[in-house]
Formats: sequence, structure tokens, C-alpha cells
Amino acid sequence: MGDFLLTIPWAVVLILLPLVGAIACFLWPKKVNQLGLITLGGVFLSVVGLGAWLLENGVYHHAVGGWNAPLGIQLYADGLSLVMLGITALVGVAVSVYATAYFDRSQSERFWPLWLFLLTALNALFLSADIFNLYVTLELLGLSAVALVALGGGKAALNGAMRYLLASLLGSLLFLFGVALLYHTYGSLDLAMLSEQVESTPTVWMALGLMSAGLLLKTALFPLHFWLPPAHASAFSPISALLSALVVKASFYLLLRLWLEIFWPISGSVAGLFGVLGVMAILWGSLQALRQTRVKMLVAYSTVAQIGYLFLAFPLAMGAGVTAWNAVIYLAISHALAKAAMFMAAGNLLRFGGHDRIADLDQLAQRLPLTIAAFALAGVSFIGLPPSGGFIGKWLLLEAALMQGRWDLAVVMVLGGILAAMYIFKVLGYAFTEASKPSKVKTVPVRMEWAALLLASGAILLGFLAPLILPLLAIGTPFDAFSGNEEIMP
Amino acid sequence: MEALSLLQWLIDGLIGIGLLWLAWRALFCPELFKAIVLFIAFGLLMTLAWVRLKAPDVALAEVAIGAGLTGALLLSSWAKLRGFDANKGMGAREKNSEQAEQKTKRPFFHGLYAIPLLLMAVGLGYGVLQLTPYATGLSAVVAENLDASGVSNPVTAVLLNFRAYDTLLEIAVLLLALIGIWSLGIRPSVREATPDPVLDLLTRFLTPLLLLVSAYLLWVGAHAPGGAFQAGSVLGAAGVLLILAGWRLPLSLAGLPLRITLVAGVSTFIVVAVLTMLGGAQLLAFPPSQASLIIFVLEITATLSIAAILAALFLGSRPDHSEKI
Amino acid sequence: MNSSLSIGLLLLGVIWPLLLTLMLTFRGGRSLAQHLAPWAALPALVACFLITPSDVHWDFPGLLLGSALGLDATGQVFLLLSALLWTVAGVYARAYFPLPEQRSRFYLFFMLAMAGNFGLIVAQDLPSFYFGFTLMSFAAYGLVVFNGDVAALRAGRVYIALVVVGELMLFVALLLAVQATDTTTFNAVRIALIDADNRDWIILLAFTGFGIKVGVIGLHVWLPLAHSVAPAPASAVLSGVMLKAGVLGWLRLLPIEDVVLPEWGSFMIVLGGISAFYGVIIGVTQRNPKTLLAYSSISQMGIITLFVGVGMLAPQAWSIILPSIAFYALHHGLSKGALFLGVGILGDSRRRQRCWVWFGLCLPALALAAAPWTSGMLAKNLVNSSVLYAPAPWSSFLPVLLSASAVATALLMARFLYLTRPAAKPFGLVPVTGLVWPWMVLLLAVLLAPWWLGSSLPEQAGKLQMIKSLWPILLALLVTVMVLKMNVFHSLRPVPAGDIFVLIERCFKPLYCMARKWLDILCFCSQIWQRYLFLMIRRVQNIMASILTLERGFTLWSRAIYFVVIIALGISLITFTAEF
Amino acid sequence: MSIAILYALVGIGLFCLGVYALMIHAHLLRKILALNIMGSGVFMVLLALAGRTEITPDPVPAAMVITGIVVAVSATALALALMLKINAITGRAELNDAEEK
Amino acid sequence: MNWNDWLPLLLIASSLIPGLIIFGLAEQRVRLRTTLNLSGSVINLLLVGWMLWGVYHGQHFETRLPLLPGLDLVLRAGPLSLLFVTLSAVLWLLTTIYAIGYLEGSPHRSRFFGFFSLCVSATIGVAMSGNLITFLLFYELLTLATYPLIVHRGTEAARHAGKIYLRYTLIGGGLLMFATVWLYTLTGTLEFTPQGFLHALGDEHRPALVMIFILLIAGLGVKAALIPLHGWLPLAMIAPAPVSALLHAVAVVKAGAFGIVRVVYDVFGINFATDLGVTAPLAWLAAFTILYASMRALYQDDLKRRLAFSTISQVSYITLGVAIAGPMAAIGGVVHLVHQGLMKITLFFCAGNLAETLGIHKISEMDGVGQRMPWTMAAFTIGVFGMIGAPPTAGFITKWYLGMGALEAGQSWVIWVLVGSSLLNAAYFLPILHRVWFRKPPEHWPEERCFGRQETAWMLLLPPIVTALLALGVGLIAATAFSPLAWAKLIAEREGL
Repeated sequence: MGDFLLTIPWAVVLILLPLVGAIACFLWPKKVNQLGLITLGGVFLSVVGLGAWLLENGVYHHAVGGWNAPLGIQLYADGLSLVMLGITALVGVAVSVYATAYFDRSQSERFWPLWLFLLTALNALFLSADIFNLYVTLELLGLSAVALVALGGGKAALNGAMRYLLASLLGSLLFLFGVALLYHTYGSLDLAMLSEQVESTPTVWMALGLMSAGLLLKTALFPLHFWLPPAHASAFSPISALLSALVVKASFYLLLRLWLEIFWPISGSVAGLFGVLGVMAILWGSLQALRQTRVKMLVAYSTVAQIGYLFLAFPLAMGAGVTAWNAVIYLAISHALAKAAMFMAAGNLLRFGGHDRIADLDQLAQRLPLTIAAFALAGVSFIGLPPSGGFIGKWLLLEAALMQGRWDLAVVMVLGGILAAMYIFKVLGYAFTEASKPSKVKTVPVRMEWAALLLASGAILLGFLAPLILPLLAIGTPFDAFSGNEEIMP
Repeated sequence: MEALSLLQWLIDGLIGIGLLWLAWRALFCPELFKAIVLFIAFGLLMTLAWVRLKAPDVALAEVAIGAGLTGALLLSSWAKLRGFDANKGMGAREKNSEQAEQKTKRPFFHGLYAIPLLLMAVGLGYGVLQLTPYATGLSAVVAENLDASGVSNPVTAVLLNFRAYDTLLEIAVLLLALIGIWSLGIRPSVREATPDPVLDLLTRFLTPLLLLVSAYLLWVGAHAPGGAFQAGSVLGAAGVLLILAGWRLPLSLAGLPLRITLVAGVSTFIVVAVLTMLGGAQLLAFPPSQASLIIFVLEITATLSIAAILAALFLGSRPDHSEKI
Repeated sequence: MNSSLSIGLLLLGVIWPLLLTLMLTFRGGRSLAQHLAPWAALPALVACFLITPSDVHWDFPGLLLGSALGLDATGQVFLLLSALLWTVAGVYARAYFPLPEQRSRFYLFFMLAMAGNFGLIVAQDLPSFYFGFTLMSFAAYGLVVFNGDVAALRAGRVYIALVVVGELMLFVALLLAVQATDTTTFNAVRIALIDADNRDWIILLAFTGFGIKVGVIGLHVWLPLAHSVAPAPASAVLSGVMLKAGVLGWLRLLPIEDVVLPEWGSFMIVLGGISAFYGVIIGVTQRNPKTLLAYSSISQMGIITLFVGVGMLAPQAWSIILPSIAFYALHHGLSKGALFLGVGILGDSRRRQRCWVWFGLCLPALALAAAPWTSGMLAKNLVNSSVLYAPAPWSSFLPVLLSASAVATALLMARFLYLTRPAAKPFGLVPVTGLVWPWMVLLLAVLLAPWWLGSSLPEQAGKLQMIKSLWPILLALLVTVMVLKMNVFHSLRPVPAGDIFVLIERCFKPLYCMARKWLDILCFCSQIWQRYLFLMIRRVQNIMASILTLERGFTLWSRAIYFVVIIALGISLITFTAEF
Repeated sequence: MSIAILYALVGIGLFCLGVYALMIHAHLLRKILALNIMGSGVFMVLLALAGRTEITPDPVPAAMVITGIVVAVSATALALALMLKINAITGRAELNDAEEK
Repeated sequence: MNWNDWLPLLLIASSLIPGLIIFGLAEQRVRLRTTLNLSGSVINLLLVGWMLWGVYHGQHFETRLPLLPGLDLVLRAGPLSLLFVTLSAVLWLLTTIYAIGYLEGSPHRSRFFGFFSLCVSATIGVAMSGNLITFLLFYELLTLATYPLIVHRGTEAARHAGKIYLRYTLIGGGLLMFATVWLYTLTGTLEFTPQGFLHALGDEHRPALVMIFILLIAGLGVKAALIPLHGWLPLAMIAPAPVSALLHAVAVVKAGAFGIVRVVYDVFGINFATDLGVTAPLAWLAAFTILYASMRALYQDDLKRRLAFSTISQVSYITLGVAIAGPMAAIGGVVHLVHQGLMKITLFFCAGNLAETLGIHKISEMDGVGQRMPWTMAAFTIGVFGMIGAPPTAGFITKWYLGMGALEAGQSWVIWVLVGSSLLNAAYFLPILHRVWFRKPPEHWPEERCFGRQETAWMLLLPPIVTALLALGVGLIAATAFSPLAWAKLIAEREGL
């Protein structure tokens, strides 16, 4: 039985299953919740299956259509992809459960197909090793995300969606331009083949510039974050959760892959720029978050700040490769869990009081304890307090920074943590006080509260799971190519 | 040879300049309607360029989709925008917004914006010029494996066999766009009481023709320029015409049957994918012997779906929800 | 008596008052405790009589920092004095405070102080002694401020301040001593201290620390203030017993017997001599008999200080001097106690009663003045014989000084008796039985002390030297009569109680005011600074806020796209430049 | 310089033109037009450079462009629908940049 | 499976699990909550007792879980840990009883007790952590668990206090983390070892190590309220009395002080630290804190604020003892962990009783309160004398050992700091006692509540009396084998001093 399970090509299932689910949901809107949850369950199991396979056999290759590299499209899974897929499935399951309670009938009819398309896109993106195919998945991802944002229906949501759509399309086109240049330089679209051939030529520089800019735009790195807060803050909460937790990470993942696979011989000098932008993102995003008066805007800006951390790894990877990358992936996944939880919590607040004005949270610590607990636990991870995934990530990142004497970055990391604490506890503080004018309240379904709390607990639990996850990440040694010259592991 | 080459240069140069000029005009002429028309013209000129670039498949797709359908979509959107303004009793609205657009232009800043763009253009141009002047890309590999692909048109082979996975996702994108639009819950536009008789006549005449063309394109796609997308878009154009003529899908068909049609393309792909996997092969690995059949089936369903989706995209609102919303 | 029983008895003596205190705090035990409280010192008294001093020494390694309790000969004398006086004062207090609440409050502090006092006497190691001393000192605060009026509060303030200072000095002294000698028992410390590095520091700190309690001149200011305001039984124990605790401290800690300390000896002799006369001179001017008695105590304690100084100069004679000091302390304690208790019953009563009380007062007064057949005479003889051991200049000079002091004391007593004469203003309570009989017991003790204890004293001390002891009294009497005839006392303004403290207070008041003013200015400045800081922070916040509004610029579509282009270009350019 | 390069340069020009228009126009329809023209530019570069050969050009870019065109039309349709919706709600077919000022 | 490997974890669980269950309880389930609370703390005490016995007889209790490659989560019960653990366990029980009484009938009790237990778990974790990263983990957890307690009342002032508290502690935590990572990059280990693990590093690292020391102390100093990092503490007085008691006596402040002990002894090693020249400045800072905070305390009229400044002063004794760098002083410093805890918690309990029973918050309102609440005030008095350092209270033992240690280490200036501190302590505490015992009570108390025959509820009365007796008792039997002092000597011995 076990052997049989290992023969199933889980990676393919991961792509096709949500697509089938999406179609099914589209066809039979009456049963979307059941269909969706079954799909998510299947996806989750498939990730587990893929993980088992990877642990057994190492890297996963799949030549789609039986056509090998330059001609056909390759599916590829290593530890990095696996972890991203895993976190996607995890967040996906939680958001799905949350969504079943959050949306009413007609909303969930519209939500499910789009969300499953999004899931398809994410899984396909994490598994693809072909840069044009990646472009298609990016588009699929972008369009489904935009459509999800637009579900909100209000003025803000539509504006946010539009902004997001335009930015996303621009980003995709920039990426595609890079693909064109790369293809015509090396005659291949396969990441592995490109990585063998790539060298420093003007065409590659331009491709690097365009693709990085496109992906930075999609990742919303400062100062390209303009689309993120309006889109993430105005969408329905489960959707915000998905966008902030997963979608942004997908483009970051792609950028990381490109760097690790293709651009590492030439990108050393750009790493500094990424570092600077990362630093500015942390500071600027945090300060902006601190200024916000609404919870969801605050959380959205917190995403802007947290993205900054991810980019600190680029300058650090020169000297402390694996540590820095591990740190960043850890930060990314814990951010995914925590941010999703936080948006769900924000959704609960919205549902409860009908608003998310921070100053009027009106004793929610008592009235919605689970939600506030979720918010707080997620916040703990952002701040980087132990024990949490954020702590482990930040620890590794700090370690990488200090190993190379990058004091500036180390200081910013600590400072970012403190700023994060300030904005997180701004919300929590008001959750303990009474509002000046009480508002009417609605009950929040238990499922919504628990989904948020469990996810946030997951972010905390990640603090203890490093010995499990770091070896997973090492499958296929995705970071070896760019782990720097000297490996200083104490 | 020289003269021919010079002529070619002249033609290509003219097309290039024309493209740039049309794009410029389409983007910066003050009237929106004119801009859209210019954009359609631009699409047609692009078709020409594709032809010059020896890519008839692309040219077909461009004329049907890039210029045709996009143009139709743009025009109908423009009309709806205007209709909205008119409904709201703001006839001068468009003009106002145009003027506002003019006003918000700040030449100085915009000039400043243009500088890095120019630099980028220079950089890109430099990058392109640095490429090796001769490269065959993957054509050799494609040619080598063409026999096993089941079709003789290399583009179709790439689309539906070598990179069929891309196509699968692409049809998914199309479907997704439609679902996305439907989920916006846009109100159907008011049905015209009496369709324009000329249009009606035209429709009646053109629809069978388009059907035929579509079928031909589909069939020919296996070995000559053409294929599912082109066929689908032509068929879709027929649908657009019907819609313009005021025809609506009967409600009995607007529900599940329509949806099944819409998803047929993707579904067939998935079914094929699953079948190939069950057969122990790679995903979407067609056995060479049955490849042409499989591709044909795929193309038929894809054509149907693409046509339905494109027509539905044009309609914009959900046909089966028109009463509810 | 076997030693464990003895130690048990001793311990009981110390703990019994504590137990009673505890009982007093419980509602259930209160009435019983109130009945038992007057007799709280009884176990100690019994122990004192039953125990043979030499064989009582017991280590309690677990207590505090490792304690040792025991009783030596000196200790026994002190214990005897204390136990007796505490008992008498306790019984006296029962009638002195007719209201039960007041009484239980009094007994609370009274018994705590008592326990401390017994504790320090039986303590054979430094920390336990310090514990007893502390307990006694702080509990006595309750006795000093018992009346709760303004004068009492003032006295309490001065008292507690000096107590704290003294405690801390002692703390440092003990710390230094223990650190220098590495032991905590007195006997070992004393011996080890001889060669200790900072011996002089330790002596200085111990001298001052205990000196505050003893009331050495300069450190005496609390004494007249406190004694005059405390209730009579409290004054009696304060003056009779607690002052002696300081003396005991000196005897226990200072390395007198084994080494000649010429500087310290001379210093103490001089200081003691000055105290002896200073107390009399200020005391004579007083109109409040209790204040006068306080000054008398200062004077008498001066003599003891002098005694100790002599011992420092003549360690070879310490075995003679030590019992003499003990006896002197006993004598003074009993007499002073009797005087204070007597002053407490000079209330507005029938003339005959007042006469009887006055006669009663004459006895301890005479004893203090060293009249023949009194303990005073014995004490004085002892002093006179001891000073002979002092080295050259002192041996000739001190007898004269002592004679003069005797005259002075006699004069002071005469003044006291004049102030308390039956015709004078009534003072204190009406002499009821409950007050009178404990007093009578004490008087009896004063009367009997020479006969009872004389046997244990050196031979020549017991000799009756009629002339020698009588002439100062006669002289004083003469002077008194003359002074009374000349009526100078009426024109004499009394030196305010607390003498130099009042001076110091007056001198410091302007300084204090000035300091306050400067402090106010400082506060004002800091407020201004804070406001300025606040404004600065505000300004920074405003600047930050305006910077943060730049965010709108980032969200402007056109600018955002501009950034995209710039970044794309930037990345390309950076790789380009990195190439060269 | 070959025809391929010529068209590639035209493609670059179209792309940059599109970016510029996307940047400065407020009206959403213009932005959508601009994106389409950008897309055309990219497609042109992609396809033109495939023609750097004497024999039949590389079919893979052609396939990619066809895919790209379909994706572009999907995106355009979604964008237009979104624009219409925004217009219906706000009465303006523009982003809310101005409101935030 | 070896029980000893899991006992430390079990110990934490014994307080954590009741806490987590309590979170889920409905507000009105008082009895169940009380049972959970008390049974948790009793089990905790039993476990601690068992481990005390074991450690005394040389057994090892260590839980080790992997956290990061090369870094484990280590919970180890050594003598030093157990000193702190015991203190926490005992005071947790008492404070729980007190809190049950104190919060009777007030809202949000489930939340309160939940975080309360969490707080204790974190404290125990801090105590038992066997390396710096574990310490950091629990240290931050403590910050988080206390925040809801500080803002418990939900007033604007409470929120503000919470904000300031976090601002200080999280910045401190940031510094701590920074320094810890830095240290890790230098050494590759963070395991607490007697005599430290840094001597092996070469001379070229000395400046870095000095910097790390400064950062660590700054990080820990925030919680230990070293001047000028003390600003949060007086503000945090807004919290309910049991919280203040816990904050000051056991949890937060002590965690900082305990951390300093750990850093000096088990990370740097006292000899190495002295060699680096960092202990002397630390001692000066501690001395300055002791004196300055006492000065500030003089000017406070709010009772709890005065106590807060007193805490700042007293906790620095621990730092001082550690920084003096001698075995005696170390014993003094370490034992003050316990002593200060007992004494200060007494004072806070009493302050809480005054507030809860009579509505008294200010010192100027305390006239004659000794007659109304004699037992409470008796406990208060003992606490005060402990603070002053009068024998036989615990405070005396501390001062004695600190003084001896200072002399032993040839740093006699410390004596004057001790004297000055005692003097100031007397100056700001004795007037309170005077008011309490010797002034006339007013006609009406600000806000009197009646508790029947007793002066106040027995749950409020019992804990301060017990702690006061303990404060008295540990001083009285200091030289026995069961006293904290004896245990501190054991620590000094095992640390190889």
C-alpha cells in the first residue's frame, strides 16, 4: 500500500485536483462548500504524499508530455517547493474552513471556483521549472487573485482590484519580456538548462532587470507596494488572508528560484539593492502600519514590512548562504501562517462589530477572546518573539547577518521587530479598553474563530518545528548553487 | 536579391513605423473612441507584421483575437461607459473625463517619467542587438520530434503536444477570466427592443460562414496555420455577432449545459491528462500512434469552449443569472 | 543547675515576652496576655537568680548566621538589673494605664523592647546581639512617642533618626569586625580584633554606634527629649536599662582587656568627663524633673564612659574595672529607675502622700549623690579605686575630677529634690497602690543593693568612707541653700531640652530653607526641560507624520510605475556596472 | 541588422510606449489599451527574435505568443468588466488616486 | 524512558496546562477554576520538592528538545534554577490564593488566571533554561504573558502603561536577541556552564565580548529595572495588586535579575567577566540604581509607586552582589532573589489589601490604619524592616553577605552604598510605619468594604502573613541547612566559586 501510494505522481495531482475542483464548483454551485473542502483535503494529502516521496527519493522530476527539457515542460519539486506547497495547503485548508462560515450562499458560489483556480495556480507555480509556463501560472494567479479581491464588491475593493490587476499585468509582462530575452539568448525555457548556460551578457542584464522588477512589483517590495494595502485591506478577509499569505509569497518564491537557478552568477551586485529596499520596506511598512486607524489596513501594511525581511537574505546569502535562505523561507512560511491568521482575526472583528476601527475595538479581548488570541499569537510571530516561526527565522537571519558583520541589517531586523510590536500591541491594547460609543454586535461563527486561532498556533508551533522543516528544505539542496564561498556553520 | 531585400526593408520599416505611429495615436489621441478604432487598426497592422515574421498562426490568432475580439470588447465597453453616462444624465461626462485627463497631464513630470523609459528602451535595444544574429532556437528539436507529435503543423505540435500543459493552463486562464467576470455580478445590458435589421441580416448571413471557417481552421490546424484558438475565436466571433444581434441563449441552456460547454475544453484536457497518467505515462504524454486523434479531440472541445467563453466574455454578465440580479 | 535547663530558662526569659506579645495580638488571648504582661520579665528574673553564669553557653548554629547564647558574670549583672527594672516598670505600668486599649498598646512595645533587651544580654555573638539591639531600639520608639503629642513626635523623630544612624554604624562595625576576624562570637572577635587591620575603624564605629544609645556627649540629644515625653515606666526602662545596653555593647565588642589603646582610652576619658559635667550643668537649669533626670543620666553615663576609657588605658586592671562598671551600671539603673517611677506619681494628691513620695525620692537621689550607706557610695569607691590604675597624668587628675563630679551630681540631685518638693507644681499621676508598691519594691532594691552585692565586690570598695562620701553632699546642700536664698533660679532660663540639637536645628533651618528653595528651582527647571522635551517630541512626531504622508505619493499610480521602471533599469545598470 | 532585429526594436518601442501611457493616463480604458500595446510589444520581441534564421522560424515562440494573446484577451476582458463596474459605482472610470490626495 | 528527562518539562506543564484550561472556562465557574489553580500550584510545589531533593543529592534533571540545528531547547534543574523555581512555586500558590480573594466578583477572571498561570510557567521556564536561547524564549514569553495582566483593568491608563511596558521590554528583548545571536556566531554554543564558556575565545574577540556583555545587560536590565531602564515599572503599578506583587517579587523583575546572574556566572564566568573589566561598571550601575531609586521613592505619595521604586532599588542588590565578584557577595546576591521576593510580595499584598478593603492608595491616607487592619500592617511592618535590613529578617542576611562579600573582594565602597540605601529605605519606610501605628485613624476610610469579623477577607489576609513570616523565618534560620542561604551556598559551591 505504501509503495503504491508512492507511485502516485502527487505533483501532478496537486495541479490537476484543484483545477478539477474549480471546474466542479463552477458546474455545481449548490455543493461548492463540500466540493471545495474535499478538494482541499485531497490537496493536503497530496502534499503529504509528495513529501513522503521526496523524503524517499530526493528531487522530483516530471517531464510533461514525455518531452524532455528544451522541448517540453518540466515539473520539478525539491524541498523548497515542498515547503511552499505545504504551507499553501495548510493555509488553504484553514481559509477554506473559515470561508465556509464566512460567506453566504451566493458569495461562496463565486468564491470557491476562483479560490480553487488560485490554488491551482499556486501549486503549478511551485512545481514548474519552465519559465514560460511560470509566466502562464503567474497570469493565472494574478487574474484569480484580482477576481477574488473584486468579490468584495465595494468601491474600495473594486479600486483595489483594478490597481492590483494593472500592477499584476504589468509585472507579468515585464516577466514575459525577460522570458523572451532569455529564450532567445539560450534557446531554452528550462530553469535547469538555463542555469547551466547563463553568463553575464547585456541581454541577461536586461532580462534580470525586467524580470526582477516585474516580480518585485508582484511581491510588493517597497517602493512598489502601492497596490498591496488597498487590495488586501478591501478584500473579504479570507481572501486577504490568501493574498497576503500565499500570493505574495508565490512571486517571491519565483524570484528566489530565478536567483538561485539562473541569476546567481551575475546578481551579486544587485543583492545590495535588494537589501536596501528590504530595509526600507521594513521601516516604511512598519511606520505606515503604525499610522493606520483600521485593523485591516494595519495588517496589510504589516505585510509590506514583512516582505522586507525576505529581501534581507539576498545580501546575506553571499556569505552565509544556506542559513540566510533557510531563514528567509522560515520567515516566509511563518508569515504565511501568521498573516492568514491575522487577516482572519481581522475578519472576525469586522463581522463582530461591523467595523475595524482600532480605537473602537471595545473590549474584544473579553468578547472575542479566541480571535484576539489569534491576533496576538500571529503578532508574536511577526515581532519575532520566541517561541514562534518568526523567531526562528529572525534568529537565523540575524545569525547570517552577524556572521558577516552586517550590523546595519541586524539592527534593522531588531528595530523592525520592535516596530512590529508597537503596531501589533496598538491593536491589542485597544482590545482591552472600552470604546467611546459601543456598536451593535453580531455573533461570529465558532469555526471562524478557531480557524484563525489554529492557524496562529501553527505559526507559534513552527518555532519548535525547525528540526523537522529545515531538513525538508534541504531536499535537493536548492540553495547550494548560491550558498556563497565560505560556509560558516558554527 | 538586393532589390528584393531593399523592398523587404522598406515594407518592414513602414510596418514598424506604422505600428509605432498607430500605437502612439491610439494611446495619446484625445478621443477615446478614436483611440479604440486606432487600436483595432494597430491590431490589423500587427497581423501584417506577424505575417511578415512568417508566423501565420499568430497572425490568424491576432486578427481574430487581438484585433477582432479585443476590439469588440473595447468598443462595447466604451459603449457601455457612454451608455452609463447617458443613463445618468451626464451626456458631457465623457468629454469631461477626457478634459480632466488633459488637465491632469503635467508635461514636466511626464517628461521626467519618459527619461528612464528612454534609457530602458536603449538598454533593451542594446541587449537585443547583442544577441547572436543567427539562432534557430528550438526549431530543430521541434522538427525532429514533429513526427511523434501527431500533427504536422509545428506550432500546433508545440501548442497541443510538446507544451500542451501550457495550453491547458491557458484555457484555464480563459475560463478563469470568465468566472471572474461573472463573479463581478455585472448587470446585463438592457436588451434592445428591436435589433438593427441590417445587423440582423448580416448575422444571419455571417454566422454559418463563420462556423464554416472555424471548422476549416480547426481541421487545417493539424498541418497548416490554424488550430483550436483561431477556430475558437472565429466561432466566438459568430457568437459575438449573434449577441450583437440581440440573440440570447435560451434560459434552459444557460445553466448547466452552458457551463459544461465552457469547461469542456479544460475538462477534456484533464481527462486526457488523467488517462495518460493512468496509462503509466507522463502527464499529457500522448502515444505517438494516437496522438493525432487525441489532439483532434482536444482541439474540438477546446474550440467549442473557447468560442463559448469568448462570446460570454463579450456578453459580460451571467446569462442564467440575469433574472436574479 | 544543669546547663541545658539553664539555657532553656534563659531562652524562656527572652521568648516569653515575645510570646505574650503574640498573644496580645490575638483577640482570643488578649485578656489573658494583658494579665500576664506585667510579669513578662519574670522568667528572666528567675533565670538570673537560678543560673550560675559560667556554665551557660550554648550554640545555635542554625539561628540567624549561627548564634551562641549564654550568660557570663557581666551579663548576669546586666540581666539582673534589666529583669528587675522591667518587672517593676511592667507592674507599675499596669496601674499607670487604666484604659485596657492603651495598656495593651503600651505592653506591645514594652514587651518587644524587653525581649530585645534580654536577647542582647544573653547573646554571645554579634548578629544575635545586633538583633536584640535592633529590636529593642525600634520597639522603644513606640514607647517614646506613646503620648502622641507634638513634643513626643519630635522626640520620636530625633530618636528614630539617631537609632537608624546608630544601627547602621553598628552594622558596618560588626561587618568589619566579623570580616576582619572571621568569627562571630564576641569572645573570639575581641581577641582577634587586637591585630585587625581596620581596628580603629571598628572601634570608632562601635563607639559611636553604641555611644548614641549610651548618650555620650554630642550623641546625647535624643535622651532629654525622649525621657521627658515618654510615660514614666517607659522612661524608667529607657534610662535604667536601655542606656546600659550601649555600655554592654562596648564591653562586649571593644578589645579592652588584652591591649592598651592609649588614644581611645584618653579620648573616652575626656569625653566621659565632659559628659559628666555637661549633663549636670545643663540639667541644673531644667524645670521639668524628667528632663533633669535625663541630663543626670547623661552625666552618669559619662562616668561610665570614663570608666571604660580607664580600662582601655589599663588593661591589666580590667578584671577589677569590669565588675566595677557593671556595678556602677546596676546602681545607676536601679536608682534612675526608681527616680523616674517616683516622678510619675507626683500627682495632685494630698500633701502627706506627696511628702511620702518625696521622701521616697530622696533615697535614690541620695544614692546617686553617693551618700553613705548607699549603692552610690559603693560605686564611687569603686570608681575612685579603679582610676588609680590609670597611667600617670590621669591617675592624679582623675580623683579630683571625680570629686568635683560627685559634688556636681549632688547639686543636681538637690535641684531635683527641690523641683519635686511637695509644694511644687504637681506632676504625673496620683499615687495609687498599684503604682506605689512596685515603686517601693524598687526603692527596696536600691536600699539593699549595697549589702546584697557588696560581698561580690573588691574589698576596699565596701569600706565606708564617711567623710569622703559625705562632704560633696554637704557642700551641695550648702550651695543649694545659698542659691535658694539668693533666688537665682527664677532668673535662670532653662536650656531647652536637647540642648545642642536645638542649636543645630536652628542653624540648619535657614540652610534647609535654602536647600528647599534650590530644590524648587531645580524642579521648576526640570519641568521646563520636560515641557521642552515634550515639545521636541511633538515636533519630531509632526515631522515624522509629514514624512509618512509621503506614502500617498507612493500610491500614486504614475509614480508607482515610474518606480517599477527605475528599479528595472537600476537592476540592469547595477549588473552592468558590476561588470566593469 | 536583420528584419528580426528591426521588429524586435519596434517591439521594444511599443513596449516602452505602452509603459509610458500606462504611467500617465488616468482613464482606465487607456490603461487597458496601454497594457495591450505593451503586450503586443513583448509578443513582437518574442516572435521577431525567432526569425533570426534563414529557414522556417522557431515555432515555439509562435506558440508562446498565441498563448500570450489568449491570456491577454482574458485579462483585457476582466479588466474591462472591472472598469465598467467601477464606473457604475463611482461614476468614473479612473483609479482613486485623486481621492487619496 | 527516564523520568528525570521529563521532569523539568512536567514542571512547566503543571502550571501551563491549568492555565490553558482556565482560558476556556466560563466566567462563573469559580469553583472549578479555583480547584484547577490550586491543584496546579500544589502539584508544582510537589514536583519542585522532589527535584530539590534530587538535586541536593546530585541527580540530574534535564529535558532537551531540538530547536534549531546545533541548538537545543534545554530545561535543566540546577541549584540556581531551583532556587528561583522554588520561589516562584511557593509565591505562585500564595499569590493565587490572594488573587482569588482580590478579584472576587470582578470581571474577566478566567482571562486573568489564565495569563497568571502562563506567567508563572514562563518564569519557571526562565529559571530552568539551560542555555541562552531557551532563556530568551521564556523571557519573551514572560513579557507577553504579563502584558494582558498589566492592561487587565482595561482603562486608558492601563493601556498606556501596557504600551510603555512593552516598549521597554521588547526593546530590551531585541537587544538580548541581538546579543545572543552575536554570541552564538562567535562561539557556536549557548549552553550555560559554570565559569562560563567564553574563556577559550581569543583576545581579538574581547571588544566584541564587552559589547555583547553590554547588550545582554541592557536587555536584561530593562526587566531588572536598572536605571535608566526602569521607566516602565512605576507605570505598571496600574495593574491589580496580585499582578504587581507577582511582577515585582517573582516574575518580571526577577527574571531580569536572574538573567544577569546567569550571564555573569554561566555565560561569561565571573573570572572572565572580571578580567574583561565589565563587572566593575556593572557594580557601579547597580549601586547608582540602588541609591537613585531610593531617592525617588522618597518623593512618592502613591504607596504602590513608592514600593515600585523600592523594588528598583532592591533588585539591584542582586546585580550588585553578582557584580562584586566574590563568593560571599554572590551568595548575598543570589539569596536576595528569594529574600527580596518574599519581602516585596508581602508589601504588595498589604498595599493591595489597603486598596481593596479601605480604598487607600496614597500614603497620606494611611493614618492610623494599623488600628483598623493590624494583621496586614504587622506583615507590612515586617516587610519594611526586611527592606531596611534589620535583623532577623531576610533583608539583614542579604545585606550581611553583600557587605562581607564586598569587604572580601576589597570593595569597601559597597558598604557605604548599603548603608546609604538602608538609610534611605528607613527614610521612606519608617514614616509610613509611624503613620500606620501612631496616628489617629480618620473618621471615614476612602472606600471601606466590610468583611465581617476579620479586618479583611481571609484569602487576602493569609498570603501576606505567610510571606511575612517566611521573610522573617528565612532570616531567622538562615544558617540551617534548609534555608535559602544554605541553598545559595550550595549554588556557589556547584558554580565553582
